[in-house]
Amino acid sequence: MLDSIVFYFFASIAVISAMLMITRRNAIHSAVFLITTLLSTAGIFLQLRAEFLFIAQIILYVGGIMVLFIFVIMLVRLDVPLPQIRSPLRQRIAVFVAVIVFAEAAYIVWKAHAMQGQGILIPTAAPADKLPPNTEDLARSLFGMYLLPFEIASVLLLVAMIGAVVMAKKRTNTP
Amino acid sequence: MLQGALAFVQAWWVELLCAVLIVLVVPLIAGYIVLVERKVMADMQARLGPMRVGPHGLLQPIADALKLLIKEDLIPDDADKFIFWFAPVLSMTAALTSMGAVAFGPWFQVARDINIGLLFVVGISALGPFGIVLGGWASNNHYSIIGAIRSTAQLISYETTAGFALVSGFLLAGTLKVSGIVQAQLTDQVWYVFLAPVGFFTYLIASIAETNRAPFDLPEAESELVAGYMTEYSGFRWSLYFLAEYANMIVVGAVGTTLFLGGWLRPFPNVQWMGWVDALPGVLLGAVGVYCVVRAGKQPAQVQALFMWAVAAACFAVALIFALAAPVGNAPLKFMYAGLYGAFWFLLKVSAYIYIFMWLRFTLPRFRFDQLMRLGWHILIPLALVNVVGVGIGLAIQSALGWNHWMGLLAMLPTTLGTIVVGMLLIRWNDKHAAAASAPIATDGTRVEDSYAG
Amino acid sequence: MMPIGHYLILSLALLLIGAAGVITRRNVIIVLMSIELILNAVNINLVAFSRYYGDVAGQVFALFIIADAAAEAAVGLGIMIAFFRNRETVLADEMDLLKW
Amino acid sequence: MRAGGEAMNAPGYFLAHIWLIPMFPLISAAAMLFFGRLMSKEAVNLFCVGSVLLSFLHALGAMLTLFARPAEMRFYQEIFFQWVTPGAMPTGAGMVNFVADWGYLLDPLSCVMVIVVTFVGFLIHVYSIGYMAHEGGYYRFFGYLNLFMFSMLTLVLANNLLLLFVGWEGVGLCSYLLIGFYFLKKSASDAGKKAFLVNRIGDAGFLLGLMLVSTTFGTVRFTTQGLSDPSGYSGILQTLGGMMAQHQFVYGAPIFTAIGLLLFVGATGKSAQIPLYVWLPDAMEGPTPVSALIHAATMVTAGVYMVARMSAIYQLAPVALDVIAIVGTTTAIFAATMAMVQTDIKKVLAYSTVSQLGYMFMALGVGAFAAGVFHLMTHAFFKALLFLGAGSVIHSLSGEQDIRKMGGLRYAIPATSVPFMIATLAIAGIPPLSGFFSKDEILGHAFNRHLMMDRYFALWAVGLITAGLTAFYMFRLLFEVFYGMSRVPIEIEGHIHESPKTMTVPLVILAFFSIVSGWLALPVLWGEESPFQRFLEPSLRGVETDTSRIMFAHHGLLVEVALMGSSVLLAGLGFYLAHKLYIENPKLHGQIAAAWPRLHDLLVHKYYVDEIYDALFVNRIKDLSTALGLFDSKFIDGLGVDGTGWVTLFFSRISMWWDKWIVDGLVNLLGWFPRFLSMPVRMFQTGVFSTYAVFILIGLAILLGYYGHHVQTFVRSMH
Repeated sequence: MLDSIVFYFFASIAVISAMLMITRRNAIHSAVFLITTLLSTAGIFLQLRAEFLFIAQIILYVGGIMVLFIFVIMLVRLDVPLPQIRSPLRQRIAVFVAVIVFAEAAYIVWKAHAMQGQGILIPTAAPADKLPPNTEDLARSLFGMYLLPFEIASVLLLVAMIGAVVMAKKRTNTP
Repeated sequence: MLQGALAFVQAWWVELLCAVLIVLVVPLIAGYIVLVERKVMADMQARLGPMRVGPHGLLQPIADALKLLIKEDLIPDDADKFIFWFAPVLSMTAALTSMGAVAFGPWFQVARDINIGLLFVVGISALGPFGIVLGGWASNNHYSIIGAIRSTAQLISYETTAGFALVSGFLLAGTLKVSGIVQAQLTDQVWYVFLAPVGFFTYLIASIAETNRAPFDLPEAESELVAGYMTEYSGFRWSLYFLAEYANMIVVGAVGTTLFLGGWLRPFPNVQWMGWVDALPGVLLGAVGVYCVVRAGKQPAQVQALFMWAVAAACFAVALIFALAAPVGNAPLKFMYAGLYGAFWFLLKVSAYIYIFMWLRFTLPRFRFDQLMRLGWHILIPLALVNVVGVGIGLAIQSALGWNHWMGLLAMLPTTLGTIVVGMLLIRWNDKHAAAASAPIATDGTRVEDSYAG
Repeated sequence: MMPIGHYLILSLALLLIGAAGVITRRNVIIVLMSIELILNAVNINLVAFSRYYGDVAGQVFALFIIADAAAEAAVGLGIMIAFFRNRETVLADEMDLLKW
Repeated sequence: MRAGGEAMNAPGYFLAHIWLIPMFPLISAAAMLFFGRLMSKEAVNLFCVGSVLLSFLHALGAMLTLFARPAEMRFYQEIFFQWVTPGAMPTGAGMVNFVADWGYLLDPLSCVMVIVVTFVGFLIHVYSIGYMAHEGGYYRFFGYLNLFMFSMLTLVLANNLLLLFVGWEGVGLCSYLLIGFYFLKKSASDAGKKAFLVNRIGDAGFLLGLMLVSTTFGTVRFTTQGLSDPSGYSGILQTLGGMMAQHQFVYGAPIFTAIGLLLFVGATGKSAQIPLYVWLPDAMEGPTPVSALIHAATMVTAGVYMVARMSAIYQLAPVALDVIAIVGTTTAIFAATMAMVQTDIKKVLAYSTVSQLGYMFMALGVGAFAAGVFHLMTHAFFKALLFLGAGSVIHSLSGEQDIRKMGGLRYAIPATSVPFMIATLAIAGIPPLSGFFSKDEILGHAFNRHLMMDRYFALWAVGLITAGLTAFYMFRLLFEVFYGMSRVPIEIEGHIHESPKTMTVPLVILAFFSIVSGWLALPVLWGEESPFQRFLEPSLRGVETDTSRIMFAHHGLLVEVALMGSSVLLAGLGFYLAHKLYIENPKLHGQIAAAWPRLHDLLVHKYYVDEIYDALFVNRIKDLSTALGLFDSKFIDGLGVDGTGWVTLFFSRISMWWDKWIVDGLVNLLGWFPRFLSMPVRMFQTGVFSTYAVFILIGLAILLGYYGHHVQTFVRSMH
């Protein structure tokens, strides 16, 4: 009951603001709507009892990446709406195909639910109070089984950082 | 439907109560912090400060609030209306929401069994910058934007430091849960400020910078940018920003207190003969109540007298709870007692923490932006990193030698000293290179600024 | 607890919106944002399944995806700034050289 | 005796870690030469000096461990890995598969060397801190110095001749590098090259000797003593013993003479004996600590060490020994006479070094190996001291080296002058300082051989005269520098300054040792065998045969005293002369020089040896190379290369035409087809990524459609 209310609340916010995000002409507005989308996604994570991901989403995505975006937008002076040369053909195709894909996938999901019995396994969630404490659980498998991927991810981040610095550096600064 | 709602309230009334309390009380507290600040400033400058409204200007905040509410609130023409409206709300919301996981007392907490505890506080308060940067951008004014970007750069830089400092605390506590952290300090019989002094120190500095307080108050540096990101704001929205700033101070203070100063524990919680300290809160509140009663009669305006009476009543009520909890030992009373008692010590520590802010603000001159950035990136962040490692090593030694609770101090001592030495070296190195890099275009922050100023 | 299909549909919707954004918008920053959105949709899927199967691995991978998104954003924006500095544009259609 | 030699032979830490002794300098040398540029001076000091100190301590420990054992067990040999294994080869000892291993041998002989090298080396490192403080390439200098330490230690610790040769070449290289340290100065770099080339000549001889040894004995390992189990290993000493036992060779067999002489050629190169001594005086171009360490104390004595090490063979080669003795003695007096007239402080010391080395070889030549090594040790101390003192003088005179521009310095720089004086007394052979004992040992043995065979009388006499000359030129130097009127140019006079502590303290320590180190031979005074000799004896014993022992007559105490008296007398005479000529009336020596201009010129120009060498060899080689160069440029380039080029050009013209019209034509035709065919496909490649995204999405749609249509079948397939 409560669960589904929370879910629909956040889901609707997410979808609506995502739509707004890709339709605003002003980049800053898009960014704001993306932020709301991400926040509501975080809410959905919380509703899925993934507290750590909830906070990670907020700290990393919203607190880090989006601030970066807004920074860049201001830096590159995109806060004035760009001249939108419409290319109607591509847009129509895009929307059309997107709708088709959505319909197909929705159909498949529905079908799967429909043939619940015969051979398709629809997982059902364990009750929330049975779950192990999320952070500890996550940490245990992150630093146990997935230690190597973790390290690789850290290396990836390092590389990305250096690369970003190098590329964003003013040529004039580099002798 | 209604049933559902009722059941909900039935199940969660404590949390709801706390939430309501926070939302109602925090603005009040913020207002009074302002008053205290003005008083402290006056004291340090050998003045009296606000004296007119209420005894010793005790009612000044109320008056200010009224003024702000009835003031005209104007929106510049070129401003981006939607975001201009949206930004302050965002800041305020972030500040208040992040209070949700702060534990004022044993049960005095909204999100009690949330598994990420302090991270919640830190993360949500990390949304504050949006309010600032968006507001600064929306009001379409160079001062605002420069202020906004400055503050954002500053916040991002110093949140890193704060995060590492917190990590050192988490390592010691072994949990993220707020109540768990406090319990850990109870069982270890020592506040973690003694185990990880460097961590506390770095967190203190970082938190000052995070709340844009002097000497790091570049975003609203009157001498450079009129009022930074708040330039175009007025009236209620302005007061929202204002509240958000002070709420943030409370939040960082609360985090620091919880992690390093033993949360709601009284000093020396494990020492029996210090028991007399328990009597302190009740007596203190009683005294305040008496004072209010005495002064209530002398108020010029009816409203003021009324307010004084209300305060007195509240104080007496709480004092009563304190007094009765011991003899009349029924469960709800003890429950309330525990919460209020914890809240008392907690708020005491937080206010001490905030007092340090004020002290520094009236003592130190303002930094230059590149100095700020260098302090953050060249000294604090490396120091915090080293500190995390040091604490880890210390813990390893501790567990290897099987030392528990306060004997951990012995294990921590060498690593702490090592960390301090590293800090010294960093500072020396930085001084050596500061002259070379002291050109105003020294950091990203300033480069952004220039790309606008130019 | 509602069936998992809801989450799938939600993430599908977000993904398609993101894709549409990538296709229709010419402003590279917004395209990057759309990509973030797509990654997010994936995260929802992963977390939902990890919840429903009671296996934390999904969340681990969601974490990795977040880290990846961070890296991607940093590099992408770096490239974009460099591009902007040299070409004075951020319109996707004008980035058709495939090399510099 | 303790029961069970096991406990006695347990190596203990220091012997077990003997490989550390050369390793420390090597490590820090590597650090210097790779990362030294990045290090601060303090770091460099810490690294280099520290490493040498460490290896000195280890060497000390090893020596003590060795002392703890009974005389016969004072061998420790460890083989780390087989280094050169060419396999079976025919040798004098039949088909053996030759093996040169990388191993270290610590016995009394190498022990003495290691101690001397590390100790003096350490002191000189400390000294260099002060001396090089204001020079460029600080880390480079120390890196080379440490590399030298490594090579020298490898040389003395080597357990076989081949490894010794590695060290031999290593020290040669380091000496080259360090002589040419100020490579911007032409004279310095030339001196470096000279040293290198001259040494090559010697090394050629050495290499031949080495090959001869390996083919004769089938092994180059000196001995198998000290190995944990000698079975399965062969050593020169043992093989030689076997051969002599079954009379494969006899005492004085020509093969021994050949080996001895060839190896000695190497020795003359490294240890600056006639005819290859010419490089050493020029080597003084290098920084003074280098001269002290390499060209006085350690490297130049490598030859002596090598001969002593091969004493087993030399004892069987009387002819070679005589040659060595003659060459050594000649060098001694020859160099001494040259030293008398040099005016460059370091040159004087250089020639005195040559002459002292001559002494050592004389000792070896008369078969008194122990005496030679003894003099090597004492000489290492006082000559290093002399050089360091000279360096300190130069340092305090800010670079002045000409003794005619010195004088009266003894009050200005006491901390330098006192040790310098001590060293002078020591080298001049004034009792009871070290030089006296060691020199007296040598002369004594020479005299004993003379008692056996008259032909050795000349050696002894010349040695005695040389002692007098030594005293003379050393005191001359002393007086010129430290006594009499100051002749220092006025502009330098102002800032004469005593050298820093890092330079003076080593001087004091060395002075102490140049006094006492001779007392190891004290019992000789009452006619006993010197303990030093007894200590060295096990490693110099050689092979037991009826004929091979070199006989020394035993003379009574009276004769001993007479000998000492004579040498002291001559030393005193030298002192008196020097005093008369340079203190009482300083003009006199000028007048004497004027009296015999010929002789003086001859001495000043060092007997024109360099000129002769130039005329005989150097210029001839130059001519040859110019001739070859002409041949190259004219004939080969002119006719061969250019002609070929011309022909090629002609043919290529033809083939170019063909390529252009026929081959390329076909290729273009081929290329044209695909371009025509690919026209439609290229439409998709807009380069705009959103177009690609559209295609991706369409693909997704198609896939999903397919899947959704056949979803039942998929489900069936799932189980």
